[in-house]
Amino acid sequence: MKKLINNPEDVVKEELQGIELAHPDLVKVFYDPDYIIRADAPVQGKVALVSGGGSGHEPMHGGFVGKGMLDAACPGPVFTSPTPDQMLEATKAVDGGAGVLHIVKNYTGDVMNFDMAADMARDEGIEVESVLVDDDVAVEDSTWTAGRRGVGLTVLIEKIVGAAAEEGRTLKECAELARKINDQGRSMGMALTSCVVPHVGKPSFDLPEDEMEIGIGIHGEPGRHRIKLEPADKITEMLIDPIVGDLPYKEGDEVLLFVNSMGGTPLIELYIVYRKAVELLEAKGIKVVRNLIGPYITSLEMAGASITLLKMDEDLVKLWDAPVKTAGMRWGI
Amino acid sequence: MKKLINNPEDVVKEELQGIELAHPDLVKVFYDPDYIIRADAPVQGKVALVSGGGSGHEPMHGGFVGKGMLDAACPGPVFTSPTPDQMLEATKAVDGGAGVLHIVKNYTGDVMNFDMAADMARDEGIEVESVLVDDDVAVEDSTWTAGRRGVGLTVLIEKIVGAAAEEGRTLKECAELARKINDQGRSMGMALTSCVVPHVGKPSFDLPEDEMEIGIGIHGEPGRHRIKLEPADKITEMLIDPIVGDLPYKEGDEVLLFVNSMGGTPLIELYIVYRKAVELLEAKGIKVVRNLIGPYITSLEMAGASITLLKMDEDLVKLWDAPVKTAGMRWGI
Amino acid sequence: MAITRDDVINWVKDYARVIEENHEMLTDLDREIGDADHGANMRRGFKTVLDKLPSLEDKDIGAILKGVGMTLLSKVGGAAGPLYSTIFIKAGTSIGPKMEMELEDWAKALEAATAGIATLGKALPNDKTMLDALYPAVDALKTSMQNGTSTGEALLNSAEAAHEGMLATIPLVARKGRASYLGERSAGHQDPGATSTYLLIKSAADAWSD
Amino acid sequence: MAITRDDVINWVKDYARVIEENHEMLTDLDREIGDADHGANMRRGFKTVLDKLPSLEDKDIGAILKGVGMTLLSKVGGAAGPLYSTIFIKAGTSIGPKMEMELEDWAKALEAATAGIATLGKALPNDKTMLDALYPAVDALKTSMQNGTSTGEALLNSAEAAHEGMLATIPLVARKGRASYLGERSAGHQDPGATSTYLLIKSAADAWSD
Ligand SMILES: Nc1ncnc2c1ncn2[C@@H]1O[C@H](COP(=O)(O)OP(=O)(O)O)[C@@H](O)[C@H]1O
Ligand SMILES: Nc1ncnc2c1ncn2[C@@H]1O[C@H](COP(=O)(O)OP(=O)(O)O)[C@@H](O)[C@H]1O
Ligand SMILES: [Mg+2]
Ligand SMILES: [Mg+2]
Ligand SMILES: [Mg+2]
Ligand SMILES: [Mg+2]
Repeated sequence: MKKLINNPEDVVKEELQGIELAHPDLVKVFYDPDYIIRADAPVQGKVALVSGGGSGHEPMHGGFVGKGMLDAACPGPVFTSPTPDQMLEATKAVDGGAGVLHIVKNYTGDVMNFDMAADMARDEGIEVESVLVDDDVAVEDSTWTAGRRGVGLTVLIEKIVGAAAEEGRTLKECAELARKINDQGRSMGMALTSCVVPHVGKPSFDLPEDEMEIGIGIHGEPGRHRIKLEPADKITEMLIDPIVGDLPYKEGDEVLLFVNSMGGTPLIELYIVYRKAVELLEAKGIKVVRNLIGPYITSLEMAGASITLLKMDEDLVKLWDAPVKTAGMRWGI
Repeated sequence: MKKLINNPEDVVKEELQGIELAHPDLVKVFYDPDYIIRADAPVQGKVALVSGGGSGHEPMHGGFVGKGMLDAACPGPVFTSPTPDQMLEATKAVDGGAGVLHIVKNYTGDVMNFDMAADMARDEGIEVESVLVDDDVAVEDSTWTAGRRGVGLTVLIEKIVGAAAEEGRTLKECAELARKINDQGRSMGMALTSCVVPHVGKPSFDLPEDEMEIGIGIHGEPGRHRIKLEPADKITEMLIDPIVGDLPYKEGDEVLLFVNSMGGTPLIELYIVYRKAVELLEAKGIKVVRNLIGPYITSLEMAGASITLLKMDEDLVKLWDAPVKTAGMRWGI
Repeated sequence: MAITRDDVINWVKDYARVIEENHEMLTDLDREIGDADHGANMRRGFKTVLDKLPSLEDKDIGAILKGVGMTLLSKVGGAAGPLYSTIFIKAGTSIGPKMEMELEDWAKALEAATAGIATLGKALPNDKTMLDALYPAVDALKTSMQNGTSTGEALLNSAEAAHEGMLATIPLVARKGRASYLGERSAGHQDPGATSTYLLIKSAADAWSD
Repeated sequence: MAITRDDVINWVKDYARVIEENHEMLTDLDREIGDADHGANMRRGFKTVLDKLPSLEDKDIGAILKGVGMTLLSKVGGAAGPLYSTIFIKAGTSIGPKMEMELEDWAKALEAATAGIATLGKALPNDKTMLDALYPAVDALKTSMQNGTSTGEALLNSAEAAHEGMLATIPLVARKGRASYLGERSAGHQDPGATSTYLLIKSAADAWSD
């Protein structure tokens, strides 16, 4: 295993120490239970956004804590959902009296732990709403299964709803907005290489030099199927088509196109994918009005990319453009 | 070779097309000769900053074109210096009458090509100043050799001098500022893995699973020496000590600490390195007053990191904090 | 023959040891069809349980099990955290403030725990989860009691049943948990959670039969 | 025996072919001690040169060589771009508007080119660069002429000398160019630029001897 780490057990703690040292102007970091909050939390009268999940997806979620985005993030061990006590402490720390919105990616562990935390917080008299993100079209949706995973769309929800909360919208409005975005957004990802979970020390899956995984999640799980390598243009098509067909996105739709690196894929390749994605969407009469390109929701050092489409409207565009000041996403301020 | 690309020959062209599609608000892209300029270039009365170099270092330099940073970037083929005609066209396109500053990383090819371009531009009546960046302490400095490489400090020079130009400083002042930064900044890098140049298709060097390269450049060249893997804390020490000892940085110095990913190393590891770097510097009485953490000057998908230290003063801090609006670096606007 | 508070403590200690010995195997199973952390999660949890045990040793069985459950909830994370803490909390609640329990108490407790998991995780039999080890274990206990088998026998039967339930997960296509994301590709792999659950039942049998 | 304009064109065409055949080898040498692009750089340049040649064929030798040099300057990039364009431009300037040249013109041209490279790159002999192939080639031409050797002989001697100069770069520690960053580690590898330069001299000998 080749990583710039010390003891695998200390990866998350030492990362948090780095974040604490690097961004005192943006965040405060707490340990045991671990959570990160806005430096100016609680913001009185503002709906507070709390998210969290396993570590290894940086900059998500800790890098998205700050003005215009999250009020708190709860980092679990690498790829493992955090625990209810972390979420409870974070929720209490950021509640500004207007209620707290839990943004939960749809994984069994995340859902169970966040549900318990929400109940505990309510018992302590805090108004909590939870929204589930499940945008991964690689997984068939069914009431008989765990359902779809929450992936790239999570980043967009945290940014847009964060702006709405900053604007003074109510907890109910923020929750509805988040659910609306979840309804209008879809994602799919692929991997060229596996990642290595620090405490495991070997690749989560073994991928031959001439093969790739299509339909992967963000936890180093293998994808839906494994096929021979293809050129970037073909791969982009393999991601765009299922996404567009699923909602479906229609001619005349205006979308935000998010091309994400799984961690090890450099920017130069993302632009090549972005180029083809725009070409494919335009051919379908779908207009890209906003974009995000870079490593925002990753799987450690995995090489690969994911594409997220979000159907936009005036309100969403305005909220997307609103100022945001976090370590991982910043503009307008 | 596992990459999200099509024909290796088309990597740079297709990347530029992606940038053109993604950031029309920030830049204009030209082809044959290839160069990227600010969307609002030429800015009348402002000193224009032009840089460039081989591709494969994204976001540098194309991602740094925009308000508060570069006016133009000239991308060569992967790891190959661009040609004088690109630099000449870019220089002519952005000259706003206040002269043009060429920011040149100290590589034989870059220097020769930029020198020729500067001469041609002067022949056409454009005032051109050139500054060389050579901050890599891994290379001994000597008049008998090609001298030190320009690496991480380039990013900081482009940001800070970009702010100075935006502020209305003269060509002479901008050039002096750039040289001052170059005098006060030092860098060193290491690699956990090699990178694969697209048209080569195999690793630039072969590194066993238990070894790393110390003192690498940004073109997939092997480093000064190859040693067994070490924990992140030890590696950080191997980078910090030669840097601090070289200038040298002294007790009481205030510095900007830049922890850079070579491309394949994820953010979670950079924060672990940052944490140790701060600890080591504080032990030496050196105060970190600003920082930059992320993949800003890369070698394709190479796993590894580099550290850059820049001695700061009031003026440099003010210019660092000044607004910047580019695809690769943005704040305050 | 009754199961005393000390027997319960010894069971928890023994299971912590079993996890320490098997965490890599569990993580490896999870690597195949999950996210390669089940062993690490269980290990983190039961290491802390061992630290906490001294403060529980003078309590009644119900309190001990609930204490273990609370510790797991705040240390394990993932799906296993809430699930395993539910097992211990439900079992503890079912047994209540006893200093020793009969086989019947244990059977009721395990049934309550199983019901708790089913409610929390909304999984059905053959969804390729822990439940596929738990249901057979509970059944085995009940039938053993109806046949008047000895406590030791009954516990061994439940462990045997859990073992078969664990193996039966191999051909299944997962419908719950991370493995469900693999669809058909999840078939042919043994469920990590069912495996750690079998080890839990087995550990009780080892600790209590003789 | 004189070297005609057509001979010069054939030389350029032959060298383009040689590069096409050897670009992988050149890039591989550069991978060892540089940045793995020398072959790709030369190939990109001479592909374009071939496209441009028709527009040069009716010009004099000086103009043809300068035309080739300008094309290389705008296509090759890296260090090799300015260096190789200097070779052709300096040589072309030295020969001037001739339709055919004598061995002496060629010797003078190559000497001028070598001086141009030395000025541009500030390298000295044994710095492990192209110069280590060029200097011996020029010397060989001169001595051959003093000894009144035939044009063909002289050209073959210069190629032979360039070849030895190229091999002599292997043990050297680079002091110029990217290889210098490797310090001691650059020893034991043949310089890519010296190699492509030997091929250039060799190609002239092949194209012009008899
Ligand atoms: N809905 C569910 N009901 C019951 N057990 C479940 C459910 N989802 C997952 N599990 C169990 O949890 C195990 C995985 O635990 P673990 O790997 O620690 O958590 P995570 O899946 O969050 O990484 C699975 O092997 C399965 O037995
Ligand atoms: N200062 C110099 N003087 C003469 N030749 C040089 C000098 N620097 C480099 N070279 C030659 O250039 C060759 C490398 O060319 P190339 O790889 O195409 O450019 P780059 O080094 O920019 O990638 C070296 O092998 C060497 O022969
Ligand atoms: Mg997990
Ligand atoms: Mg090069
Ligand atoms: Mg797991
Ligand atoms: Mg080279």
